[in-house]
Amino acid sequence: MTIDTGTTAWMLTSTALVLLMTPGLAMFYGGLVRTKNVLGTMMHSFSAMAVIGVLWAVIGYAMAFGTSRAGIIGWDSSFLFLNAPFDGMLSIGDNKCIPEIVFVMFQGKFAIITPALISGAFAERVKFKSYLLFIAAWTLLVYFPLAHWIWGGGFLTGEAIDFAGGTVIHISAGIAGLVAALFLGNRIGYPRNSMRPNNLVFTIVGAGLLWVGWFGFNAGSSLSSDACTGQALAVTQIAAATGALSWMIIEAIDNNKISSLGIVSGILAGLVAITPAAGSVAPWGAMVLGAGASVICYFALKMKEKLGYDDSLDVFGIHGVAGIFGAIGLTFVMKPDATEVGFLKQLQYQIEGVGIAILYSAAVTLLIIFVINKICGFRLSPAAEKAGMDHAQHGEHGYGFVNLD
Amino acid sequence: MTIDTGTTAWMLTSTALVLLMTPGLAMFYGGLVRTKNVLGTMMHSFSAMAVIGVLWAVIGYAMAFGTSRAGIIGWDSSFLFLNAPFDGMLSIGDNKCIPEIVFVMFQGKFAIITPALISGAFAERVKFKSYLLFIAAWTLLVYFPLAHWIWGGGFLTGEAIDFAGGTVIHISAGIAGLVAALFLGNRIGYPRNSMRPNNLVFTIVGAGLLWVGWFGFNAGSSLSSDACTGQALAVTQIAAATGALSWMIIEAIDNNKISSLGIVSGILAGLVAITPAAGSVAPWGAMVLGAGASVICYFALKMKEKLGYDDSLDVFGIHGVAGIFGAIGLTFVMKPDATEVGFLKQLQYQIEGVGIAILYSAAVTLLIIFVINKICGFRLSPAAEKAGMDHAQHGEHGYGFVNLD
Amino acid sequence: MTIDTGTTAWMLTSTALVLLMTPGLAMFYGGLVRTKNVLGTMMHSFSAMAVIGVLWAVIGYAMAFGTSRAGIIGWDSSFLFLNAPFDGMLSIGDNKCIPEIVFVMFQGKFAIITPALISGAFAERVKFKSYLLFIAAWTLLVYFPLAHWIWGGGFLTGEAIDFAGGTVIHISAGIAGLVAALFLGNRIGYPRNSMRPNNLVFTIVGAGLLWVGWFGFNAGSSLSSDACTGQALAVTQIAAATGALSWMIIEAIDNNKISSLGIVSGILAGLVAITPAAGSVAPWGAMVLGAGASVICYFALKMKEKLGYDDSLDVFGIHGVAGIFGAIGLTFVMKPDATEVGFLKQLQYQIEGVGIAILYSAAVTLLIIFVINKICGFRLSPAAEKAGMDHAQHGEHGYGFVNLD
Amino acid sequence: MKLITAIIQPDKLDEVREALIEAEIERITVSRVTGHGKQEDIDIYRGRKIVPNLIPKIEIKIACNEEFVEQAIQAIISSARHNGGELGDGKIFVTNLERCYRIRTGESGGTAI
Amino acid sequence: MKLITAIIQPDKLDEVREALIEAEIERITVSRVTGHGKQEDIDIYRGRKIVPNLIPKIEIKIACNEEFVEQAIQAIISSARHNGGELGDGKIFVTNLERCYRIRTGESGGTAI
Amino acid sequence: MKLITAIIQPDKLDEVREALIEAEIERITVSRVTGHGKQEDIDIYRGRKIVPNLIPKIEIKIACNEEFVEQAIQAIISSARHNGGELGDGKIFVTNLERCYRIRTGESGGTAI
Ligand SMILES: Nc1ncnc2c1ncn2[C@@H]1O[C@H](COP(=O)(O)OP(=O)(O)O)[C@@H](O)[C@H]1O
Ligand SMILES: Nc1ncnc2c1ncn2[C@@H]1O[C@H](COP(=O)(O)OP(=O)(O)O)[C@@H](O)[C@H]1O
Ligand SMILES: Nc1ncnc2c1ncn2[C@@H]1O[C@H](COP(=O)(O)OP(=O)(O)O)[C@@H](O)[C@H]1O
Repeated sequence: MTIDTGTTAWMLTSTALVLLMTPGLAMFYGGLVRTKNVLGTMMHSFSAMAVIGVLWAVIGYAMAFGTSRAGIIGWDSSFLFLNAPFDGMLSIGDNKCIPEIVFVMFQGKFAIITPALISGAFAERVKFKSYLLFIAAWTLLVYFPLAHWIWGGGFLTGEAIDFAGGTVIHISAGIAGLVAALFLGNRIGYPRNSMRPNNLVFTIVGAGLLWVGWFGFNAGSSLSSDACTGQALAVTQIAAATGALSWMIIEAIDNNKISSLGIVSGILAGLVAITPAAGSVAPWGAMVLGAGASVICYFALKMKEKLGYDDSLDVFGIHGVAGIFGAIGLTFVMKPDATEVGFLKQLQYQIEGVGIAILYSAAVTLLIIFVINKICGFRLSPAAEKAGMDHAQHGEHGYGFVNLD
Repeated sequence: MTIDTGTTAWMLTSTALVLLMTPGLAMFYGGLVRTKNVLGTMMHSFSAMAVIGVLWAVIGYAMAFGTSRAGIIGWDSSFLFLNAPFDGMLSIGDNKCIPEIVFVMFQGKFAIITPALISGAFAERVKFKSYLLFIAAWTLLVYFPLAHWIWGGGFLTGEAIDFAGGTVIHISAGIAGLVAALFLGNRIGYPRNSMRPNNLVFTIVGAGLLWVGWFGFNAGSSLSSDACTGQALAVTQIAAATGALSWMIIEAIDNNKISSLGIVSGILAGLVAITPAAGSVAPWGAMVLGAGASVICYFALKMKEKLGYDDSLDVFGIHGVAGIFGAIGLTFVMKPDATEVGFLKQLQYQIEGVGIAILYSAAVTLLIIFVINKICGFRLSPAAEKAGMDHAQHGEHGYGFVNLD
Repeated sequence: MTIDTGTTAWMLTSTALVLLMTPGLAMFYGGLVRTKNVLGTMMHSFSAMAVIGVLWAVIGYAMAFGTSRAGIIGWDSSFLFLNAPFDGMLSIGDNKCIPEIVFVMFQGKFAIITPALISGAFAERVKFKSYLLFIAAWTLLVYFPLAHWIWGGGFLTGEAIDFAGGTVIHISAGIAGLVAALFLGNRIGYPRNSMRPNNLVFTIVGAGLLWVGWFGFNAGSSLSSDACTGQALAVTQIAAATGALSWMIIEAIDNNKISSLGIVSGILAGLVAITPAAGSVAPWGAMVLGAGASVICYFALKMKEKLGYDDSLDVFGIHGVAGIFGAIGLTFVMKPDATEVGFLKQLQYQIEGVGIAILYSAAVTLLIIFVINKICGFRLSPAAEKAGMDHAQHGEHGYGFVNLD
Repeated sequence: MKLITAIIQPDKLDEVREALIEAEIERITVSRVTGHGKQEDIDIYRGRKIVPNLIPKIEIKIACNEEFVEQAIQAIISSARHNGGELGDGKIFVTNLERCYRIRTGESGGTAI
Repeated sequence: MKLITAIIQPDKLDEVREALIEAEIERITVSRVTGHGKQEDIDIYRGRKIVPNLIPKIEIKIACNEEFVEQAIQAIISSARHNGGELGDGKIFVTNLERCYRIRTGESGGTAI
Repeated sequence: MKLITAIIQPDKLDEVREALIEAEIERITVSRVTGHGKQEDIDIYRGRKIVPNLIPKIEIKIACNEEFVEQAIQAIISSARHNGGELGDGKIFVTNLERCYRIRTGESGGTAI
């Protein structure tokens, strides 16, 4: 077996691109909160790079991609601290291989961004140290098992199609966000007071970086550098563009004004919906998924207004909803050869996968939050919440220039 | 024919890099306008990602790279919705190929950024919906044909040297910008009131992203991952650096102050000038083009002051002028083996190419603007222009933190 | 010999990633200074792209990687203006090669970022034109020789392990910064008045870009696209994450508050420490280096407080200290096969390398500053320093939107 | 007519506005200021504690007729206090307002407030 | 001497300044404020209409001698109106200015204005 | 009681604050404003010199009892001047302050300053 330097190059690049998504997410979320919480919100993303970055190397890869124990969880003591995988090789067919450590790093980035995604649901109101505990526990108890089940040889592997993590990442994070938002309750003053984004300019650039990074996310998930990779990139691009265009049209009809936050919300909805499907659909299918995701997310957000809960940055409303839509919807638009078990069976697999992810993520998330809340409290004190996370918890101010130097 | 995974990897990377240019451009332009228009200006770039992203997949590739019909326009009904290209292969010589869909996506990014470039010329004063119509029509009627003529097998293919789009992209966009700026007239208060950049910090970072993205733009255009690619990257780097250094020197002489906007203007001038030439010059040639572009653009901007028209963000002054300079100037500094027809003939080809692009772009742009203006008006109402695009058209404010949350 | 397109692709990508670090650094530094100096600080990085970008192509590569003259300096007149290297090939073993020009460009980016790093030490108080002179002279007299000695065939090549530039880049820049800060003296008002970051939000994003770019920096330095590359990327990632996590823990213990600047400082400390070691350690070694670097840098910064000198953005405190720690510390945690000369001998080599870099950089930097100061003055006039570099020197304001348009 | 200028802590803005509305005072002008008083507010910079000289505050300006002055002041005092009064809670200044015009209509005096 | 404080809409700043200059009033101080009055200003957030509590405004401060007060006020009123007067067009407040100093020269009183 | 409003150059803020502290005036409120006076301040935009209409300034507000007014004014005038007085150095305005309240304690009058 020889190393395929081309595929290795693309996988290295994809790893860098997916890493770029975390600062991108920090910008996206950071711009949407109020000024007094901008740093704290960005730290939710950056601290995930630190905590989960270490956790993944120590134990995560072993749990997700170690030898499957009864289909429930992976384990290989030689995988701890990446001992064995550091020098391993991963066959990619055709007597070619890539270094296993590249795959480890690529997957590690997914583990980092998933808990960071959740943080948008309870933005502006949690204790930072409890948050750190939460993401560590959640990744250990929810993400690693789910990744193992669907990708790592667990009991769902080979059943549900989940090309780049619609179920493992977006649905699980979306549901966890919803549960956390409901458990923790609304921000003080929500929805009575208007809570406007402190820096939409920043949010838009963040969305741009997310789009760029998503090419690594989806096209990297093919573990190749060939037609399949190009196709994954193409449908990602097309779904994002269609999602954005659709959201613009909906807004134009509904409001007569097209907003910048609308465009980027459409981009995200399209990107999330195509994530599980990036290996299974043709361009027209990507358009259907992108457009559909925008429509359904738009109305999901309207529904949230009515229900009045405070999923602050719409983690469930975008990632959860578009993730579910994409995972199930792909069955209706996939290429004929994308499944070997036929439409109905595949639909069943997809619904099963989604259902399990929802139930499992909801249950374990609730448990984790409940325990952390008992031990050290999860929600900020009202005084700290009013003063803002940045000053109260981190002793900093995001925009020094607004005040005087 | 086997797929060359290395070349494919670089083309995928280039696609991501060129995509990054559009957020980069949004930052660059967004920082230069006044606060009240920052979001609207960024949306000009982001909406191009949506509108042209879809248009390219539906019909654009067919028109630009379909079988040439009499050298005028491409067409293949199997190319609609990328049906055939999705699974196609593209030979890159040596019995090697890359997936055609990768090339399609790479080229699609060029189609996106071109109309976004134009938007700087009529910044701060157009209706968003008319703008959307404009970029769709302009891409259909100007960009796709031009791309076909010069790259896609049309009547100029194989004549004018245009490595990465000096003519197709920068000249056509620069001229379109000039025509639009003249047609629409000056912003209210220009040039009497000073209209200062709202966020130069942002503009500079945007220029940094443009430089990085340009590596994909130029070095990706070689459709290879070998010496030719490396050379294209090298001359791009050198021209950008020389352009920046030259602009700094000119400013130091002319004003005794070197400005940050000067450095980034020089970077852009150098990058634009090297774009058509990236496959044909040696490092010293890149230096000549970079330095020359800065000098000529600097004086073009001074001239604009005198003439008093409002090419707001200097689309013509930088992209148009440096593009023309690069396309024609390259003949004087190209490597001996860069042409097979000799200096004089090549110079004629270059001038022809530039002339046709100027005339065609000017004429059709004027037509499109005229028609759109008749149908639904292109320019904002004075009240909306004074209030700012962000609030009047998009119902948003870019920097919430400047006001109170 | 055939070109390995995969390795070439990764080296091209790495070049783009390392270029991205310079805008990243501009954001990082730009956010940390006071509002009135934000543009001037960013220009320190961007002007390095211009000045060193040209210098490298003209003469730098010849001096660093030309035929070694007595182990002291490289020289090949055919290397001037990159004449010969433009078409050369570089063997990477196995009868494979990559285009030499790609290597030239990759290395050129290192030459650009090194003087830009130094600029943080004397932020907010130097004349821009003197700064331009300084970086040109410093790169010619310090960087090119050092790079030659350690990488280019000079008298240290093959002795000290310096995978991606811990000694050549971080130690030399850190020491130069310290010398310059001591020579130029404290900013007016330091440390009596609080000088708070104008835009931490920006600084954090800059750190994110630096992390992403560092993948190119370290993993590109393997000049390959195989297991060694992946390992370099992996230990880079792990050291950064561990560095960040460690800094968070120290802050939590020492202050009970975890700050965003703390997280990013930890990221940088980890990245710097792993730079020389990226080819020699296993994941656990990366963790040790990352954690150790954070601890030692944290206390180095505390020490600076006590001593009262004004290394404004902690170039010595982070790059110098972590660089020295990494270069020497790697001997204690390296993989058994990382050295052929045994632990003690290698330790001696490392200490020698570090010592020579420190002495040489300190001496020559002092000389350069002294001469420049004599000729045209290095430090800003007090009036200009109080008014701020942006307005006094560059005639610009970073955040127009804070005032009125 | 009087012009009331109140300096308060930023996190109290919403509460003060609500209290004013209850006191039937609906028109106000608000701006960001920074202040220096007895309060200290510690920030952290790379492990070092820094005491900024100037702390962000909010300034509220209210023009009102004499009969509303007392209730406006009471509304602000009671809503702007942290836990019954902490350092940094702020100040209220009252100056005389000689004339007042509504730009929209051009009318002036007490009805233009 | 009087101190005139005008709250106007941001888009009218240029016009008001020009009108003042015509009225021979050249020295002014301007700042960003946000205001709450009768005007409503709708923003959109993910499909939802939000009515912000505070709307961006511009505050202009002019110190001037008695004889210029009337023409300053007239200049502002006539130039700051949208279409003959709309909600949100703003207010003008006049207070008494007891003393005035020019820092450059140290001179005080009417000539220091 | 008087309310002193000083408009100064941004780079003089630190010095003025120190001078005030020496004059035993410790409580102040500061804000960013922009001003237009006799001073011109040239910026460069792509090779073109632009004269902005409005130049960044700092406004300092001090409420103080009568006996401190004179020393406050002297402290500002002497510390805010560039080289003995340059265009743009700024102005000081003094108005009458009728009432003053400390929100923390609710006390009013001269002791609440
Ligand atoms: N005399 C004054 N002049 C101007 N501003 C003042 C004055 N006193 C207080 N302030 C403002 O009010 C804020 C709160 O004042 P502080 O001194 O903390 O209150 P206290 O008087 O209750 O100790 C200060 O930050 C400052 O902005
Ligand atoms: N009594 C007042 N006190 C303080 N500010 C006021 C007052 N009345 C109006 N303003 C300011 O003027 C702005 C415009 O007021 P608005 O109520 O829209 O005008 P109108 O009185 O014509 O309805 C408000 O946003 C507010 O900033
Ligand atoms: N009459 C005034 N009304 C309001 N602000 C003023 C007045 N005069 C001066 N200022 C403020 O003071 C600043 C400095 O004024 P300037 O005209 O440069 O001083 P000088 O009177 O010494 O020429 C101006 O930018 C403006 O903000």
